[in-house]
Amino acid sequence: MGKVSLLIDTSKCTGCRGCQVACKEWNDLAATDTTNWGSYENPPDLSASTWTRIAFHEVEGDSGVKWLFLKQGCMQCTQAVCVEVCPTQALQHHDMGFISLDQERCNGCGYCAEFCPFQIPRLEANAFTGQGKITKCTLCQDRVTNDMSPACAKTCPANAIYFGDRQEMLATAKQRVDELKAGGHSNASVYGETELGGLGRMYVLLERPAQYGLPENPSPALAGFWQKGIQPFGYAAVGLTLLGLGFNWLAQRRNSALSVKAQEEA
Amino acid sequence: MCAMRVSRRDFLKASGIATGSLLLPTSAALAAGEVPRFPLRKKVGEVTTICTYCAVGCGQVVGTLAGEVVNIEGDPDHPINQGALCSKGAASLQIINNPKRLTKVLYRAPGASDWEEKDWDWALDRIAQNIKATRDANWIEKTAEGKTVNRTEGIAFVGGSQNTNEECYLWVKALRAMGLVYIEHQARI
Amino acid sequence: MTNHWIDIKNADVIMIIGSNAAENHPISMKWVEESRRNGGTLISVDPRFTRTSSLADIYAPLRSGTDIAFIGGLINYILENELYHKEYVAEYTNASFLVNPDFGFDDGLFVGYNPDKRGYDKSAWSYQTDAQGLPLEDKTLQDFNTAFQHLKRHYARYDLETVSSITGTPKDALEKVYSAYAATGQPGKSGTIMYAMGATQHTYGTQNVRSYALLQLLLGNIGVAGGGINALRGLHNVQGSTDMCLLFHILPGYLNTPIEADQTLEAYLARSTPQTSDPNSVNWWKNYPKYMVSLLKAWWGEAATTENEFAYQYLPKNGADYSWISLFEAMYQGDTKGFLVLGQNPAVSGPNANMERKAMENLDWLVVVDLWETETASFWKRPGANPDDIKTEVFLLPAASYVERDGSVTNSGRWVQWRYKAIDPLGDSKEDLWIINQIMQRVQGLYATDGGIFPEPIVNLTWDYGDGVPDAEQVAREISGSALVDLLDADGNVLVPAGTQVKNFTQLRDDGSTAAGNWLYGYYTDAGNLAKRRDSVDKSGIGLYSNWAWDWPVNRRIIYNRASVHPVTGEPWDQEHPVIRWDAAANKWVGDVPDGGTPPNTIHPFIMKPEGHGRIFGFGRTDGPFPEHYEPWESPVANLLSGTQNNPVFKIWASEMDHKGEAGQYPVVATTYRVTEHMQAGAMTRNLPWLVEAMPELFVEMSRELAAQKGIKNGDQVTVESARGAVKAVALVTSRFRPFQVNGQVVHQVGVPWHWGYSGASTGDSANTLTPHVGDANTMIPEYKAFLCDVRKVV
Amino acid sequence: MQSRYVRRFSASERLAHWLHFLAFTVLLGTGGFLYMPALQPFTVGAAGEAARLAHRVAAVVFIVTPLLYLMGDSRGFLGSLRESFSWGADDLRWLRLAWRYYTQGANAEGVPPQGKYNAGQKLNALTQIIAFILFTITGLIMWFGHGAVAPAVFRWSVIIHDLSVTAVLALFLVHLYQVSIHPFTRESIMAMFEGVVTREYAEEHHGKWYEEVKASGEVG
Repeated sequence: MGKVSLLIDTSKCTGCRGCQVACKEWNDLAATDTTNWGSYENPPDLSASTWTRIAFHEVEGDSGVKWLFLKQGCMQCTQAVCVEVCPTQALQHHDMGFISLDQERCNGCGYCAEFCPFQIPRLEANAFTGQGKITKCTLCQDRVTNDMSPACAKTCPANAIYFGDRQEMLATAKQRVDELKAGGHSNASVYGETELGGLGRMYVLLERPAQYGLPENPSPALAGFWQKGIQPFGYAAVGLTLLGLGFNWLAQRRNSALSVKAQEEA
Repeated sequence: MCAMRVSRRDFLKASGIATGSLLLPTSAALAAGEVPRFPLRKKVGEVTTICTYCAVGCGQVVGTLAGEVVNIEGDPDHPINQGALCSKGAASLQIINNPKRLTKVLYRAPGASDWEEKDWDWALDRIAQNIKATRDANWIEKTAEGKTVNRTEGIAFVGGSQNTNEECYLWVKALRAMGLVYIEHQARI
Repeated sequence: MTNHWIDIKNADVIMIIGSNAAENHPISMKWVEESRRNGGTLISVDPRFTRTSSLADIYAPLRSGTDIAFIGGLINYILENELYHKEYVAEYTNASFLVNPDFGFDDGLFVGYNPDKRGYDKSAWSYQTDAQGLPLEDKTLQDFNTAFQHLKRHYARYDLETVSSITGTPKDALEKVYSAYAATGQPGKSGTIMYAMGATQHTYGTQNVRSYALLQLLLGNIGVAGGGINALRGLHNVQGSTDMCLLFHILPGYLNTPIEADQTLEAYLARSTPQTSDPNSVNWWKNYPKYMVSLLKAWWGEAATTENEFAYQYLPKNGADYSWISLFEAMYQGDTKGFLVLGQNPAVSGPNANMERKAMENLDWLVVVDLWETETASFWKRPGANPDDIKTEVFLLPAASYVERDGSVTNSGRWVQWRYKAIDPLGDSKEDLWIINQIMQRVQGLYATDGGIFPEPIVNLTWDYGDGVPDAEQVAREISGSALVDLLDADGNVLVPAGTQVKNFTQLRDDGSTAAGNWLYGYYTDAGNLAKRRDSVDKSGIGLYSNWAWDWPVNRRIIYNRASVHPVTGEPWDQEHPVIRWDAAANKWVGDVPDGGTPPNTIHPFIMKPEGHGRIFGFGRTDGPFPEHYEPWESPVANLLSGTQNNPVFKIWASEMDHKGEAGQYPVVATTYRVTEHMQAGAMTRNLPWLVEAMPELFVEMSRELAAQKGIKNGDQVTVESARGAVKAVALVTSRFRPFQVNGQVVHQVGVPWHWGYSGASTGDSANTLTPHVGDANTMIPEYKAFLCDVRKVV
Repeated sequence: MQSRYVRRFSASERLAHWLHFLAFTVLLGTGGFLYMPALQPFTVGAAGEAARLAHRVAAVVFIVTPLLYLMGDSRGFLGSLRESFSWGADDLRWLRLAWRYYTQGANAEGVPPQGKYNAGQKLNALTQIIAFILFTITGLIMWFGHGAVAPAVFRWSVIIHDLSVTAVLALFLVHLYQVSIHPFTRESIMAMFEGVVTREYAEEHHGKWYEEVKASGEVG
């Protein structure tokens, strides 16, 4: 079956934060204590109890001020670093194209949180024992595998969040970007078509990704190095050592036999 | 209770519309069990209502379990919001399940520094007595020029925009019958 | 709204002015986006660059309180460039009517002004009429005395330069807005105006709205799909509570409250029922007696007889303005002893809140019905108050939430929609119907047993809702109306059998044979409860959804829709978005429920006006037939257009707590507003953790320039102070607010949301401690949206 | 009468060694769960949480043991440290001829006599010291640095931690082989159980040291 994707059209987002609250409502996530820090934006970051939120970016340009809103959350990468580094398979590629999370399997190692190029998964663990479970947007894995839209997509008042077949989402995104460019938004682009093998959460951006705080060229960073370099290297090093020791044992036995023989001969 | 039941089929059918007319994975494929499913966290909703915030009048579905509300989300069949809700509407569940909700009649005696709990009967009787006493003591039957006006300016009323039409109507009817003229509400301010 | 939410999608141009729809009516953006998807243009006019502005194709900043200058300039632009819908203006509006030659205007004042009374003698604000009393017309619009020529002369003064100097809007932004919006004057094009409290909360708020109406009439945008003048109402049933008329001046269905002069029903009806001698004018309000008598029968039943004027004398007669501000001024003076508060929070929402809170200290008793312990309920223990000194007896009654009771609510598009009870009320909380039923039964009981002054209206009141929770549908049936005896048609056939619901208000009668609590609300007929209808299929093609719920009046989704078609042919101006169309073959209208079902070219479209025409010349208002720019009560600048600084008509109060701020001490313009995440006075949102998390604290938005001048950094704690109070808030320093260039002077503006108070989970100072106790000249809506303040950093 | 044995490790040295050994093996095991996909069942859910907790407990022992040793027996600790850092021509030569030493024995041709630790042991000790420092720093970063340090710092910590374990594990295996399997050297394990080695062993494998011990008259 085909992959699904979210498509977030930032040119339509009103920053109402319906998605932010609907996510909490469906997933039973608690509110956190916040203060106004000179912005509409709150909570100030994703967290164990905030899986999606709107980041507000005020940008001054030649044509006046712009207020850009970006819905943050799991990018559902095809080349998913979190899945690669997860030792427990708590994070897995789901057939529908998102990264599912089974908290029962998670042991709280937090590698996914640290290796994610978008810093999406969050671990709120006991500082001493390290005990905790990873959290992240699962694309409402219970809803989408039961024929429903994710809570955020369903609740979006402005039709800024689409959900559906990824190829169709991509076509919609490209068409929208063409429209925006024709309307004078020369920086409009699709984000997520090819990034990390293609994201299951794509954006239509009005401005450059950096203006929304998105990495221009997200990469798995050291995750590949770790998984594909260091670990095999470790096995090789240990294997070679054992091999060396084996040779050594054989060699000394041969020498010992020779020396015994020499003594006998003497 | 006479409640509009939303069939699951209708709900699912319409939830596609709610996402900007797009495009759920075909239910056939899912029904065939091709992908792992996760059980739904909660009941979506079976009773319809209208959001209690602004006057767009968005439809909501309310999911209940054992007499408690477990979920409120947008009504996908509703032509205005098509399943959508803003941050306030999406937070509606916390209106119902909220420790700050009043659950007792509270009374503050003149000069008292705190509330005390009372029962309804006591409070309602006392309110009715107050209304009568104040109305009768502040009754204007005629103006200085002798025009019959039959009103009281001693009692004022504000409110209603949070109420249903039927509630507003009964209040208006009762208040005017009691001779009140200071009747105002949110529409003025 | 003349139109409705979904209809926004049909608009070619959308002007959101005096509203921040994206933040306060977020779902409306679904339909704004739909319009834009089809090539529509979105204009946002706001002092501050808002979440709405962030989506707009054109953004124009304007200084708070200068809408009339802004729209006046647009009217002038349209007239100068002849961009108005000529046929529509000539046929459907009173532009062609000749105005009394005595009418005039000079230096900000219309003819007839009396400074001592702060009022107008409006006798010269009238039409010239012929012997039959019909207005004289010049369809060429060229006569000096036509309303059109008056209009032209009036707004000729609103040239681009002057408007820009008043509003502070850059000229290029003005031109962009004007040219985009004026383009909707072309027949077949539509423009809609979405407005809210940014328009109404001024001492000339009604005239702000009038200016929009005028504009829409000129462009032929009233009655058409994607047009209209659309008040985006704030609360889920503020439309219904207005229709039910929990307001001092009206009774259910917008019937006048009797005043002292109305000593008899006859006098009352004579004053209230408009007359016309124009056979083509429907003059709908000619039915006034039917609606009033039906109301009286609904209320007093058997006790309402022809002999006793249908119990008309049971109704109190108003002797003054009893509107909100007056109410609290009276309370402040100690004239009010008892106070009933139903789901409302005046301690936070009323203007000059310090005064309104103080006023409540004079009460003997207070009853608050609410879901929460509101600031109003706990006013006696508010910061700074000493409960020992406050002798008010307070009852706080726990009410059921919206999913704990049945009933209908009416949205801004007049859709009456049913809510179903999902669970029982929490704890000891009770349904509102139960509460009012219990109170009224007990009051009735007291008067029945103990007697008292003038008990008849109380003991004779039809009040038969049982002892439990009253059935909302029973009340709905009473509101909608029924026949008390068999209603016969002209031939003597039974039209409506006794005891059954009437089809709609056209079956109501003035002889006591029908009862209807609110003639406008015919939502419960023999077909059942129409508010429950859920047919989500739209057959109209323009999103009317005529079988979803029920819309007043008579399920008409777009009102004044007879103006959406050509007067002679009945063909829609806009063939793509026909609201109604005359089907000559079938000899009937198809589409929406027409405003009058007679064939084309038989009636004037504006059936609620006795002359049947939209009023370019609008003599009904207290403060002038044309909107004229005045400055807010508190303003840092002089009126550039005339020597009349303020609206000359609104009432100025003079208690010791009614202070006026001067620009010397308070140089900064301030406005109040709402944010998406909170509702009104906040009880419904400040107690919800998810919403508090998203928007935790009171803030004040200001420009970088003002912040620099005041030494304020983003995130600083600051004090905002007016002549009436001060609030502490977090400074939100932003490029979204810009200083205004007003006639060569820099005017700074700040904005404060008004949701906070001292009760609930998230507390903070109330912005309404800053706002003045003055209101609009017509409606008395307070001037929340433009007043003076100063800001300083808390050190 | 001259004893057959020469004292090689004090009780505190032995205690420290075995504690460290214990901690290391626990760390190795629990860390390995995260490292090796084959061991995944041990990492999932509660088992994994327990493993991670054990890793932390062992890490504390691992870090604290040398410090306790330093406090309890600073002379011995510093002496061993000094020994590990003092390298001479014989050490380098020994290293060149290490294969000969390990296949033909300490008396093989050209293998120079060694001090208390031979060059291989010194190399092991140095690696252990460096790895200890890296383990501690990167481990603490991974333990307490969640969300506090830049992701890159964390990521590099994981990599350095793993590289360190690779190096240490290789030497650990060699060490284990030496003291338990290799016929020439396995006798030396006695030093870690009883604190002594035979005079013959000392003379043969650590000639220089044996001479020093003899000269100091401490040979009991």
